[in-house]
Order: sequence, then C-alpha cells, then structure tokens
Amino acid sequence: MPILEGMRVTKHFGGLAAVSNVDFHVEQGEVFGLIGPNGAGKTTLFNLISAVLSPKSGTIKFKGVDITGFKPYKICRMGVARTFQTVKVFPNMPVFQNVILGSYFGTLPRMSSRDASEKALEILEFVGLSRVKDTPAGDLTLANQKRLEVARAMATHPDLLLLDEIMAGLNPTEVAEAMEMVIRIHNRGITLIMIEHVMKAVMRLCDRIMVLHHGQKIAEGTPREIADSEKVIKVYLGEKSRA
Amino acid sequence: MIVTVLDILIAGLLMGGIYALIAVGLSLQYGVARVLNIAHGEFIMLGAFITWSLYTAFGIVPLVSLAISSPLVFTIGFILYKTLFTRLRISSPSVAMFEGKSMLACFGLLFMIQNIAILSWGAEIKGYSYLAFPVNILGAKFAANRLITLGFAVVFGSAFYLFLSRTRIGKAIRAAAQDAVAAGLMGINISWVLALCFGLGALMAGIGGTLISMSYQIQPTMGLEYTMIALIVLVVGGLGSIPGSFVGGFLLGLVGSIVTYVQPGLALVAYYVIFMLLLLAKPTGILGR
Amino acid sequence: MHIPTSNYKKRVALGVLFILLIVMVTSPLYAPRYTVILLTSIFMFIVLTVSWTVFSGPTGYVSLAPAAFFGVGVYASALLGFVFPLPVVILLGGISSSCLAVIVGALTLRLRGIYFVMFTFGLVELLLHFILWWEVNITGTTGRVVPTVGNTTVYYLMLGVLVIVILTAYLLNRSRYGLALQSIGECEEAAAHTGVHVTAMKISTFALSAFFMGAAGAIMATRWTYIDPRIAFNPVLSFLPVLMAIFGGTGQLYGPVIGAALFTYLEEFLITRFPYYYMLIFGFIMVFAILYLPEGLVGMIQKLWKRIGGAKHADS
Amino acid sequence: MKSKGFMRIFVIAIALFFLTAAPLAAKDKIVIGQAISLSGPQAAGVDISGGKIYELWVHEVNKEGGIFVKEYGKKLPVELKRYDDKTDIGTMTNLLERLILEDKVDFVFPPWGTAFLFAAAPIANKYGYILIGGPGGALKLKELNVPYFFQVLNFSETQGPTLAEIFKEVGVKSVAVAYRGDLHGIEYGSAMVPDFKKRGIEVKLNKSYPPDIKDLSPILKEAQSLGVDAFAAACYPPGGFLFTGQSIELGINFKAFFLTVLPFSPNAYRDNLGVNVVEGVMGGGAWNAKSSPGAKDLVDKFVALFKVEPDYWGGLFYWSSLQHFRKAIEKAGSLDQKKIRDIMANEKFETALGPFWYDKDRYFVNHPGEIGQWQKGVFEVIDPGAKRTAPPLYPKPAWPKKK
Repeated sequence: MPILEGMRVTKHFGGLAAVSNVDFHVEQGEVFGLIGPNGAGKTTLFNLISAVLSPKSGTIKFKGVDITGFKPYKICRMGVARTFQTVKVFPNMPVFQNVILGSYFGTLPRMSSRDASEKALEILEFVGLSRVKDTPAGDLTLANQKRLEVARAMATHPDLLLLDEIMAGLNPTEVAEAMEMVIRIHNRGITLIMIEHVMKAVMRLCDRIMVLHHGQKIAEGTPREIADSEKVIKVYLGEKSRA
Repeated sequence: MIVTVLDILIAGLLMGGIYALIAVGLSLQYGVARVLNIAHGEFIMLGAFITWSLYTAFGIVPLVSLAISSPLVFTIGFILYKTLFTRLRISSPSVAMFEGKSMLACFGLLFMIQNIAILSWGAEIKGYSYLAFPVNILGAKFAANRLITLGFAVVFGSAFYLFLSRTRIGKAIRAAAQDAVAAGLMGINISWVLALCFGLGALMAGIGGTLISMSYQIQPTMGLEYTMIALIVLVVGGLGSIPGSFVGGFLLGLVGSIVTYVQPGLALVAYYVIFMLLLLAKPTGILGR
Repeated sequence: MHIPTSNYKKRVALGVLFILLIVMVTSPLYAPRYTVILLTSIFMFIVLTVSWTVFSGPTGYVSLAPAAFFGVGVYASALLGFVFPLPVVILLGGISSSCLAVIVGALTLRLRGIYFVMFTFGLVELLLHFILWWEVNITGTTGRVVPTVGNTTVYYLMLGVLVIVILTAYLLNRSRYGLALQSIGECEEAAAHTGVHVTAMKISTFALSAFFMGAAGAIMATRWTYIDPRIAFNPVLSFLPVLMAIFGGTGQLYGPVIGAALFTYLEEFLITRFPYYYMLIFGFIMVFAILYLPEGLVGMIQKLWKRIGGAKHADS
Repeated sequence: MKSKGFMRIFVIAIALFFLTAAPLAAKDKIVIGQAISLSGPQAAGVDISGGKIYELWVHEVNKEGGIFVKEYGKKLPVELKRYDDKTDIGTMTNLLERLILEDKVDFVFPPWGTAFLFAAAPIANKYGYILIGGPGGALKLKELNVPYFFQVLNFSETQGPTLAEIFKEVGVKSVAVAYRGDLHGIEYGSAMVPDFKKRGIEVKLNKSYPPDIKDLSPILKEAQSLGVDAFAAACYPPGGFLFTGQSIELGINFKAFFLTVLPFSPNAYRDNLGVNVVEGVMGGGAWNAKSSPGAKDLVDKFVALFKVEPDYWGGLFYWSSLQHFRKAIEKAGSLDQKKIRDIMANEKFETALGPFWYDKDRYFVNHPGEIGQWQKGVFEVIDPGAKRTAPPLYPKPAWPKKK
C-alpha cells in the first residue's frame, strides 16, 4: 500500500489549470523525484499535499487516510513534513529554537522538554548546524537556512518529507553536501519527495521520477527511462535532442 | 412620503460631505504617507478654531478665511512630517513597524495639540452663526450653511481628485502610494512628496474644520469623534483609495441619516456595525486595491 | 529564554523579585495610605500591559481591545456585585471577557496588520454605544451603582491578579506554547507546517490575556461606586497598554512591567505638578520615547548594560 | 475578619505615632483641594457652570484677609489646590484621595458632573471630609446616604413640576420631549413626562438620542410635523447647541422652547448666539440679579473678576452654599469637619440668596428659582409664585432671520 496516493488531483487558479487530473503514488522508503519546467505545477502539488491550498477536485491519501481538506498542522502531526521553495525560517529565533519547535509539535506525543532538546541537538548535529545553534536563524547563509528548514522538518519525526528545491541557488560544493544529506535522511527510512531542477542530483538520488508539464503528468518512471523519453526531452529542450 | 425620503437623502448628503472631506485627508495621510494619523481630528479642530478666531476677531467670513487657515494648517502638517515622521520612517526597519510607531507618535501629538488649543483658546464651547437660515428644496427645508458645506466638500473633493489624476505632482504622489521605494528609484524625491501628502491631508482636515465650525459649536476635545468617523469611512471606502474615501463618506452620511430617522439611539452603533462587518467581509473596502 | 542563563544571574533575579514581593505584600501596613492607592493604579496598568504583551508581544498582533475587555469586567462587577462575593465576581468578569475574546478572536484573527488594529478599536466603540443604547432604552437607566470595598482589599486583589499574570507570562514565555506563539509571529505558515495549531493557539492566548483585563476591570469598578458605559469602555485604556509596552520594550517580560510602572508614575507626577500643561509634556515625552527609544526602556537599559559591562557580557 | 481588625489598629497606632511626634505645625492657611475636569469633554461644562464660582469665593475670602477661626485666634487665608482629572473617573477618585491623604488638605471642593459626584461622595465621607455638591445631581444620589455629603443643586424633582405648571399656565396643549441617553436625560425625561400628563398636556413625542450624535434635525422635524406647542429637551451643552442651531437653520419654531442645561449660561448661550436670537428660550435654573440683593452683589463681583456674567442656574446656589459653609466654620471656631458638618446640617444662615439651610436628607431646598427664560437679555425667573421676577413670555417669538 503506497505511503502517499493522489487520485485525479485538480486545482485551478482563475481559468488556469495549475494541476489537472494528476494521479501519483509514492511507495514507503522511496526517493520520488518531481520535475518539470517552471510553472508546471510542482510547488502547487506540494501545497495541495500539505494543505496550504485545497484541491478543486480529486483526493490525496496518506497511509490510506484521505487527508484532503485537513489543516496543515494536522497533516504535519500525521507525519508529513516539508520545506519551502522560498525558505521560511523564524529569523529572530535562534537556530536551536527553530528546530526544537518541530520536536515539540511534531508527530511524537507529549515530549518532555529534555527529550525534545536532546532530539533537537541530535538533528542539528545530523545536518551540521551544531556550532551555530545559538545564532538567530535570520543571520545564516541561504544554504544553512535551507538545512535549518530540513532540520526543523526532521524534528517533527516525519515518515514523509517533501523537499522543495533545497538545492536551488547553491554552489557546487553546497549541492554535493545537500545530496549527501539527502542520502543520509533516506537511510533513516524516511520517504522523500523532491522537487529539483539540479538534474545531476535528481538522476542520482531518485528511485522514480514524475514529470509535470502545464499541470499534467506527462511521464513517470526510473531516472533512466525519463532520461531517454522523447516527450520529456522535447518539453525540456524544445525540438533539438540532447547529445 | 417623498418629503421625508428627500429629507433623509439630503440630510445624509450634507453629513456625508463633511465625512468625505476629512476621510480623503486621512486616506491621503495613511494611503501615501503610511501614517495612521490618530491626531487627524486635532487638525480639524485647529482649522475650526482658526476660522472662529478670524471670524469673531476680524470679521473675516469663514469661506474667505480659508485662504489664511488652510496654508497655515498645511505648513504645520508639512513640517511635522519633514521632522518627526521622516526620522521615524528612516529608523524603522519595515513599513509595518513604521505604521505602528507613527500611530503612537500621533497619539502623543494628539495630547500636545489639544493642550495647546486649551491654553490658547480656553476649554469652553465656542460658536458663531453664519448663513444660519433655512433654504427650501422641493418642499424640504435645509440650512444654508450646510448646503454650502456640501457644495464645498464636493468642490474640494473633486478638485483634489483631478489634482491627483491629472497633474505631475499628483502622479508622483500616486506612485509613492504604490511603492515608495520604487518611486524613489524613478527620481521622485520621496521624503518631499510624502511630506507634501501629509501636509495636504492636514489641509483637508483644516478645511473640514472650517466647514464644521459653520454649522456646529466647537471645543478643543471635538477631534477624536471625527477621527473615528474618518477611520470608518476609510475602511468603508477602501484604504488608500481617494475616490473610495469620497464615496465612503457620502455612504456613511446616508446610513447615519437613515438610522437616525428610524431610531436615533442606534445611529452610532450602526456606524460601527458596518465598519466591523466590512472589515471582516471585504477589508479592502469598496474601491480598495 | 531557553538559553540557560548562568545560575548566578538567575539567583540574583529571583532574590530581588522575592524581596520586592515581600515589600509589596506588607506595604499597606506601613506605607502612607495614598501610596497604597497609587500602587493599586500602577498594578492595574501593569496587569493590562503584561496581559496585552502576552498575546501581542510574540505574535505581533497589535490589539486595541483592552478597553473592551476591561469594560466587560467593570460591568460584571456592576451586575453581579450585589449577588456574588467579590472574588467570584472577579472570576466571572475575567471569564466573560475571555468568552468575548474567543468570539472576537475566531472572527478576526485571520485579519492582519492595520485591519486587526482597527477592528479591535471599533469593538470598544461598538460595545460603548450599544450598551449605552441598551441601558437607556431597555433597562431605563445608564448608570449602575457598584458595591464598594476598602482600598486595602482592592490593593491585595489587584496584587494577586498581578502576581498571577506575571507568573503566567513567565511560564508561558518559557514553555513550548510561548515558543509556538513567537513562531506564529515570525512566520505563521511555517509554524502551521511544523505542527502548531495556529488558530487555536492565537484564540486561546487572546482569551487568556482578556481574562486578566476583565478581572482588572471587575476590581477597579469597586473603587468608582458608579459606572456608566462611557466610564467602563474608556478608549484611552486601549491605547495606554500599547504605549506602555512599547515604552518599556516588549522584548523581555520585565519590559512591560517597567514601562507600565514608570508611565503611570510619570503621569501621576506630571498631573499633580502641572495641572494645566500636563498633556503637553506627556505628549512630548511620548513622541520623544518613540523617536529615541526604539526598543523601549528595556532595550536602552540592555544597550547601556552591554556598554558598561564591556566584552564580558557580549555574547560570544 | 479579626485579622483585618488587628491590622487596622496596628496601622492607626503607627499613624498616631507619626502624628503626635511631629509638633502641631503652626497653621497659617486653609488649603482646599479640588479634583476637577480641566481637560477632556467635561472641561467645557466646568467652564460654563460653576467652575469659576469657587475661584471667586476664594478670591473674595482672601480679600477680607481669610476666615476667622477661633482655635487659631486669627483669620486664615484660603488656598485652592486644583488637579485636572482629565474627565476620567478613575483619575478623579485617585486625585481626590491624594488630596485627602497625601496633601492633607483641610477641605475638599466637589468634582464636576453627576457621575463624578456619585464617586466622590462616598470617598470624602469615608475620610470624614465635608463634600458640598456642585454642578450635577440626581435622584439616585439619595440612595447613597452619606452623612458628609450635601446636595445643593436642584434638578428634575423640583424643575419638572414647575415647568409643567408654567406650560399649563400659558396654555400649552401638547409637547415633544427629547432626552439625552444618560442619567441626566433619563431622570429629566422620566420626570417631565408624568408631570405634563398630570396637567393634561399631551406628550406627542418622547425620544432619546445618543450623547455625541451629530445631527438632531430628524427629531426636530418630527416634533414640528406633530404640530406640538412646546419642545422640551433634557440635554447637555453639545445637544443644546444642536437643538438651538438646527431649529434656527431649519426655521422650526415652537410656541415654547425649553432646554435643561445650556440656556442658563450668559456667555456660552446668549452671547454666542445673540440676545435677540435667544429671546424667549426657557432653561433650567434659575436666578438673576433681581432675585435678591445678594444675587446682585454676586453678579457685580463675578463680572469684575471674570468680565463675564455668572451662570444663572447653579451660580447663586453654589455661592450661597459656600457662604453658609464659611459661617459654619466661623461658628464652629475650628477646622474640625465633624463639628462643622453638624452645624451645617442643622443651622440656617443668611446668604446671598436669602435664608440657606439643608433638610433632613442634607438637601438644599430654598431654591431661588426653578425655570428661567431669556427676556431682553435677562434670564428671568418665571416660576409661578413669589420667586417669579417676570411673567413667562408665551408664545416665544420666532427665530429672527439673520443674514
């Protein structure tokens, strides 16, 4: 039974069909890639899953439970955590507090503050932000803020983590570090859905990839299949085929 | 029956004229200069008292004395913005922070202006009667000075609207209203334009004060009521939209007149009920952006 | 708040607080009787300011509703004062204010910024005029007599509420709920996605802060013998807590406390020395404070403290 | 309750210790404290009615060197110590107790207005301070039986019937009543209506209006359309100016036009609007220079100091009550409030308005007049009976057309 399932998910902004009739499923423990040109509806789909937006029609199921229409905090507490395309940290709060908030209000029932801070420190170590734990989040570099968002999401002890372009705007070394972190997250048994434009990362990390274009699913499959699919290449590179 | 309907309609417009004028002033100050001027009523009071002094001491007829009182109130507003609010604007990291701080600074101004008024004119109620005779319109009788007030409110309101939409300075003001920073980049001297707007807002308040003093008694504490009404009209008409405030003013005047006819006790309650329902339903107001 | 301050600093702070509490509890025994009355007023404004900061501090929602909740408390005292003993009346005053806050909160907490400010101020005026109309036309009176109580009793009741509100604010600040509130203030959407039930959190805190304002209203009504809607719902009471909080600085808990205490004493000092110029001086000080004390008194004190303390105090 | 009793004894012991220790300071003046509205909405009311009478009394007393107090064997000059209560009842109660406890004034003068009197009376009484009521008053005050409080001003209880009597005398058949939505309005509104009905005068309209309404023309127009002979409004100055101004503007004329609070003020009403405009307007009151030789003397002294005439409703009442108060101090020969209170409650003294005494409820009853009417610039007392200084002018001349 897939951990996440979407049946005929549709969302319109005015006349424009941002997401129309998309069916998808993500298996437990998978790294699922979500790619497509800008404006294809990737982030809209994320917002539908995490209930920032409510779909016009269609249903989304998490672990078999229909979560369409749930409030974001409820979905988070069920085990779905996410990061944001434009990073959203709590700027005036120290890094440590940004993360501990996740462990306080995440999936785990009433955690004592001691356990919560232990977990927060452990996650900070995991993402490599321990030495800046007392710095206000607003003062961090973009890369570190993205890591902080991941840490905060991890602190809620999720089963499914939605990563929205965590590699955008990073230099090559930062991309490498981010990829290495994704692998380590995956090894902890957390299912991942990644929206990413950095093809190198998508091809190496993802088990399966779905391609969206103008709100519709045009392809789905392993990285190899997607790389060779005529339709995908045409959408990305126009007529000329890639060497 | 027609007479009563006419009664209510024109009485509403007469009140609406004053409300529109003072609301346009506040809308300018808030819409453009981002200052929610709690002391707006105090500028109205200043305009009223200056007109009263000029009329009772030198016999200068209110509408003529506008030529003296308006520039005076405008200068006060302009200088205040240039000194106090510009410094506040520079020192506040965000617009929201500036709005909060400038509102509180206005509260301080409210105290200061009121005290100065009490010291210079005393606390007692003052008044003068001018054009206080009935005029018959289609069978319903209305006070001449109120009709003049309505006329002036419409004239000033529309003249001001034309100024905003037609002249170059008007366009600069509207640009500053949209986005002060961007307007600055376009070579508009922002702090001058914002000070100009605040001054013009004060000017409108001063004119409102003059017109109010023609039909009502005045006292140093009259300001806050009119600030509240201006705030309501601002929300009804849509924050920052000059035509919105103009329409909103007349609308509120009409509603007040209707409710006063039915049950005078509930007139002010009605204002606030509309105010809050609108805030919930359509915060941007009728013509708001 | 979570960073464990060095134990030494904590013990000193607790010691000072304890001594202060002892002085306050015993002051009616030796202090001149008018000081007791002045302290009651100062306590009232501290209660209003601290409870205002409990909600508005972290979340950034500027509420001008204190006068409305205070007025509900005053009317609770007037209506129930002859029926129940005073502590019960104070409790009921607080609870009815909280109920109003829940209704208002549910309606308005999706409004942000200037719209929320205007709504809360409109609420005060609406209650004032509606109750005025109701009393005149339905119950046929406007004023109500309130059972009066001795000054010392009022003092101890207000002191009690003060201690509870400061304790609540302190515990809330250190708790996960305080953190959640601050996260709502910083970025509501991110907080919602980190499992914080944003709406429930906002409404419950708004109701909590309203409770103390209602209680303060119920207590102060007993000092006035006679109240009417204009006295109970005094719009100035909506502005003062905001000014005092900003004056004191909303950062630390003791900011609003110092702000309220100094502000009230300053007003008392000015009003008795300059009966005819007090508003002018008061207004000037307010404008000066907003211009030159951006983070309020506490912010200034902290800056001075850092400058005096030199490197030793600066964070690594 | 026992512990509270113990604490009170303990406190008194401490207080006595301090008092006796300090030598009885040589008394060189009498300090009278007053917390009154110098700012805020009531400031205008203070200025129109009563505020200046206290200043005049202190000025005149000091001109004579002060009040002779046998205990100190000399005349003690009087100092008036005023605080501004900003029209806020909370501030007023604090400042009143500050005057009594902190500044340790010898006597206190009253705040302005009914609601504030309500709050001040029990506080002054608690500390055993005499409080002579100034502007303001209501039937409800009688419910608070506080021995140290003396009510001076007359109000609906006596003015209602007198007005009805005058209307009956001049032949008014129907009346429209409007009343302000507060204690003053309700008490007058509910007092006048039954008095009119008892005398067969039909009450065709009885409407309340919110205190800070901006337009009262609907009520005036409704009254006009009902064709009533008389219009009676229980209002404060803002409402009074609106009713007057708008009926002038709309050319609405009634045979009789009565406002409770405003017409009595020569400078705010008569001088603001003009003598011929106010001709025939009736108002709550009432007295004038003809009421008694003492009244004439008050007017002359008032005009000499303030260049305006005094308020022709409460002016003579408060002035005479202060004269009565002064004679009680001189008779008591000391500043002991208990002794002075007992004298005031039981003794009759000759004052500006004639014999002045308080009834068993400590209410002043020998009013110089109840209802006044402007006739050729003089606020004539038109009550039926001995107090009348001129017959009522009925019907009231129409509002003059003034360019």
